[in-house]
Amino acid sequence: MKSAPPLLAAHRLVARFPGGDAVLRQANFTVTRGRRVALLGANGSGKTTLLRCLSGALKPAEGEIAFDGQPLRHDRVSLRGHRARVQLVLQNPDEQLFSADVRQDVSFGPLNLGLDPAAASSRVEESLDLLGITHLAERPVHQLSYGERKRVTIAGAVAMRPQVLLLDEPTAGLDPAGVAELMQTLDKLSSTVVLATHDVDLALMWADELAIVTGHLVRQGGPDMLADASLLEAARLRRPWQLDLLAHLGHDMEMLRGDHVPRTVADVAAVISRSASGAPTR
Amino acid sequence: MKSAPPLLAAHRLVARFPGGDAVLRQANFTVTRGRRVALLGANGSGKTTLLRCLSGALKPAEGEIAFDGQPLRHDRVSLRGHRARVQLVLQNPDEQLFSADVRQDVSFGPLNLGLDPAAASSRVEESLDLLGITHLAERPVHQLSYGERKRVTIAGAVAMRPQVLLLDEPTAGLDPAGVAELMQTLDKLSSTVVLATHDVDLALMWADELAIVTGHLVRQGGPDMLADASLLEAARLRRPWQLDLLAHLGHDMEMLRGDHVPRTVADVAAVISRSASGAPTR
Amino acid sequence: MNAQNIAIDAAAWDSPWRRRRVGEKVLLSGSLVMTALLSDPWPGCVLVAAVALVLMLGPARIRPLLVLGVMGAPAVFLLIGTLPVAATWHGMGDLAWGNLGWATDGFALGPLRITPGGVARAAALWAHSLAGTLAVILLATTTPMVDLMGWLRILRIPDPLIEIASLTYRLLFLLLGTTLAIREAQRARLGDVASWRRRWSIVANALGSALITTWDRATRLQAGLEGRGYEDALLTLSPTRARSWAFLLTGGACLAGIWSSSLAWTLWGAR
Amino acid sequence: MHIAEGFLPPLQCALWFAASTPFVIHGAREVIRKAKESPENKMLLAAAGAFTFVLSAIKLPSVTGSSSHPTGTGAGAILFGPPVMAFLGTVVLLFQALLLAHGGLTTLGANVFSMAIVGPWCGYAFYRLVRRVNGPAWLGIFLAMAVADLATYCTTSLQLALAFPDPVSGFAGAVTKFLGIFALTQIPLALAEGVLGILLFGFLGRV
Repeated sequence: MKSAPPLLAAHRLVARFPGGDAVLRQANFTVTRGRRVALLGANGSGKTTLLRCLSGALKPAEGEIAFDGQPLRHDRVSLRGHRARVQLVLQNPDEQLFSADVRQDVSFGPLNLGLDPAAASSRVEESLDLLGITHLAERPVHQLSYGERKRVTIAGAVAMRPQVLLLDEPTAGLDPAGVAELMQTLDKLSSTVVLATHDVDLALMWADELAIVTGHLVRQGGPDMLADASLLEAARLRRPWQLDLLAHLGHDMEMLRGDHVPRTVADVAAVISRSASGAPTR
Repeated sequence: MKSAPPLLAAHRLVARFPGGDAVLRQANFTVTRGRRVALLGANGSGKTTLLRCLSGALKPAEGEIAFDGQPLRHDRVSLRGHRARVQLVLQNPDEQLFSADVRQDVSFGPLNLGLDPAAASSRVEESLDLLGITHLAERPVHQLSYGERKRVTIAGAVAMRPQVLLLDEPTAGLDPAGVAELMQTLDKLSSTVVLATHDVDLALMWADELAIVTGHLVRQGGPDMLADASLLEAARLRRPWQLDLLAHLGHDMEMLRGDHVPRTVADVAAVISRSASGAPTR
Repeated sequence: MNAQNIAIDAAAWDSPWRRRRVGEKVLLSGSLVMTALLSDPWPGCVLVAAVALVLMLGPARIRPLLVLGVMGAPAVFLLIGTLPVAATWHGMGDLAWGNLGWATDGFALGPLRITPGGVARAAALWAHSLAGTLAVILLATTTPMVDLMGWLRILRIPDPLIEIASLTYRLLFLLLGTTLAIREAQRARLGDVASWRRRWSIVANALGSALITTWDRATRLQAGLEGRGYEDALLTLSPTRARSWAFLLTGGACLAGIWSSSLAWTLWGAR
Repeated sequence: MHIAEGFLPPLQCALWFAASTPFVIHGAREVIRKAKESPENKMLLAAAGAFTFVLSAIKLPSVTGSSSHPTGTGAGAILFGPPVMAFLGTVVLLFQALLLAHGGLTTLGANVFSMAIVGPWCGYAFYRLVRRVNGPAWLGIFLAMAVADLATYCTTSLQLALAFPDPVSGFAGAVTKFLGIFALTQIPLALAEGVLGILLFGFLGRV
C-alpha cells in the first residue's frame, strides 16, 4: 500500500490450532514505520494468533515474519533481538503480571535487556510516568483494579522501548474515560502501534489503516473498508455509526472513499452541514 | 418514576470493600416488572457490588433489598427463594462454570431448584436452544471460546427461569455480531433485565431506563440523563454519539428530552432530516 | 501441552465412543490391562497391544500420531527402568571399572553385565508394560475424566471426594492456561535470557502468580456458584447411555481369543 | 517419573494397593471433614490438587541437561498436611495416568505410596523438625521440598528393586542399580526443587 518498506511483515503465514485446524492460511500483513493499524475480526478469527506470530511468541507452521526486511529465524538469539524490538501486550493482565509490586514488574524487561540498575530504573520511571501510574509504583500488583493492571502491563512493554507495540484488546473492560485516557497515552508513544479491537467506531476514529482478519486471511486497507457490507458481514463486524448514519441520510457512499471517510463526530457533522447547505456530499 | 410497584428494589444500601472503604452509601435502586435497565458507571464505581447485593450474593452492611415489596432476609431459606427469582450472571464466565460438560453445567441451577431430572432436562434443552448453543451441549467447557462460555453462563441462569436477570458486562469481549445476537436473545426473554455495561451507545439504544452509579449513589432516569455533561464527567462516561452529533449540529439539546431522545441510527437520521427540511428539531 | 488441548483429553471428548456406557469401557480396558499383566508376553501381551491398537485406530477413530505421541512418556520410563533389569550387578569388588567388553556370560560394563537372560527379562517387561499402557490409553482416549468421575459413584466413593476431583479437573485447565500464559509473557519480556540464577526466581514468580490467581478464582467460583443455588452438593444431570450387547460381546470375544491363544501356545510349547 | 503400567508383578501391585489404602482413606476422611466445615474448602482443595498437577507439568530450567519436573508434594504437605496430600496426590496420580499416560492403573498403589504418602510425610517431618528447633523458615521449606522429592524417588527405587532382584547380587544389588539410575539424577533435581520452594514461598510472602 505504501512505498515505504514495511517495518514488520508477515508473509504467507500458516498457523494451526494445536488440534490441527488452520487459523491463518497464507495470510499476509505489513506495518509501515510510524503507522497506527487497527486489527479487526470476529472472536476466534485469528487476531491474537497473528499478533503472537508477529511478536515471535508463536512459531508459524509455514511462512515468515520479517522485521525491517530481515526474516525472523526462530532461534534463541534471533528471538531475543526480535522481542527487544516488538512487544505484545495480551488482553488479560492477570496472565502477564508476575511480580510482587508494580515497579518490580515493570523493571522485569529492562533488566533482562541487560541494562544496569540505574538505566533500568530510569526506564521504569519514564514508562510509569507515561502511563500515568507513578502513584501505583509501590503497590502490590494483585491489589490493583482491572484498569490499573492493564496500564501496568502496557508500562511493562513500553519500558522495553519497542519499535512496534502490539496490543490485544487494550480497551476491553475499561470505562469510557479510561478508553479515552489510554488512546491519549498511545498518541504520546513514538512506537508503531498495532491494536486489535472489537470496537469498529474506535478503530475508525483512531487508526491510519485497518486490517480485517476473515476467512483465515488478513485484508488491509483504508477506513473505507468499513463501508464494504459484504466484508463486514463475513468478518462479523458492523458498520461504524459514522458510515451507517450517512448511508441512512442517503449520502453517496462511493464518494466517501479514502481520506474522505469521516471519522469523528466533527467530521460527520461537517459532511452533514455541507450537504444541508447544498454542496455535494464530499 | 413509575406508578407500578417495583419488582426488585434496594433501599439505602451501604456496602463496603473487604478493606473497609464504602462502595455504596445509602444507595437506592428500583426496577419495575418488564423493564430493561442499563446500569452504567466507572470501573470500580460499584456496579458489580450493586448487582451482587440485588442477587443476594452479597449481604449489604446496611439497608435492604426487597423483592415484590418483601424485604429479603439473608437466611438460608429466604436466599434460596430469592435466587430462584433473581439470577446474576457475572462478567467472567470462569467464575460460574464448574462442570466440564456444558449440558451438565446448565442443569445445576434447575436441579438446585429441586426439579426432578425430567423437568430439569427439559429446562436445560429449552435454554440451550434459546441461547443458540444446543450444538455445544456435549462439549467440554475448557475447549469453548470466551463468547461461547458467556452464552453457557447465561443459559445456566435462564434455565432457572428467573423473574429478574442481572447481567454484568455481558457484551464485553464479544465481536459486534456476537453483541447483536446476544441483544436479540435478551429481547426474546420474558424476564426483567438489568444489564451493566461500559458501552453508552448500546445502553442508549437498548434500555428503557438508565441507572448511573457515581459518588457511591445510583442515579436513575430516562435516556436523557446521557445528555447531562456534568453527570457524565463525574461517572467517567462519555456522551453517546447520537447526542454528541446532534449537539455538534447545533440542535437544541433541551428539546431532546424523555421520549424524544433519538436512540438508533434511524432516529438520528430522522431528526436531522426533519431539521434540514426546516421543521423544528423535535 | 496446551491449556485447551491435553492431547488425550481432547481425543476423549471428540471420541465416537463418548456416548458408550462408561462401565462397559472400563470393563473392556480393565480386562485388557489385567490380561497384559497376567498373561505371557507372547502371545498374550502382544495380542492385547494389537487389540487395543486396532480398537483405538479403528472404531474409536483415534489419530495414529496421537497414540505415538502419548506413548512417549511411558517409553522413556521403560528405557530408564528396564536398563537395571537387563543388567546384573556383580559388585564393585568383583570387577574393575575398566572392564568393558564381552565376557563369558554377556557384555561387561564395569561392575554391570548385560546377559541374554537379562535382556529377555527386559523384553518381557516391555511387552507387559506397552500392552498395559495401550489398554489404559484405550480408556483414556475414549472417556473424558469427568465421565469416569461420575462412574466412580458406583464404587460408593463419597460425593464430596468426587466433587473435589471433578473441580480439580476444571481448575486444572484454568491453572494450566494461566501458567502457560504467564510463562509466555515472561519470555516476551526476555525472561528466558536472564541469568541462570534470575531464571529460577522467574519460574518461582510464575508459579506463585498462577497459584494466587487460582486461589482467587477458586474463591470467586465459590461465590459464583452460591448465586446459582450451591449449598453443599454440586448436582448435575448425568447422561443416560444405553447398554450395548454388541460392544460387550465383541470385547468378550477379543479377550476369550487372547486367553485361548495364550493357553494353546502354552500347551503346544509344553508338548 | 512414576512406575509405568504393567511394570510390577500382580502380587506386588496388590500389596502396594493394600499398603496405600489406609493412608488414602485417612486422608479422604480429613478431606470430607474439611469440605463439611465449609463448602469453600472444596474449591480450595481442588485448587491445591490442580496446582500439584501443574507443578509436575512445569519444566524447570535445565539442571542435568534433561528436562525435569518437580513433584511439588513437599509444598502441599506444608500447606495442607500429609493426610490431605495422600488424597490429593492420589487424584493427581490418577489424572497423570489417564491424561498424560504418566504412571499406570495397576501401579497406582505403588506410585501413591511413594509420591503421595512417603514423600509428603518425610518432607513434612523435616519441616516440623526444623521448626521445632527454631531453625530458619527457609531451611524448613527447602528440606520439606527436597526431602519429599528424594524420598519419593528412593521409595520408587526400592519398589523396583523388590520387584526385580538382581539374579547375581539379589535385592542389595538391585537397590544399587535402581538408586544409581534414579536417585543420582534426582539429587540435583531435589536440591533444585528445594530452592524453588524457597523462592515460591518467598514470593507468596511478599504479595
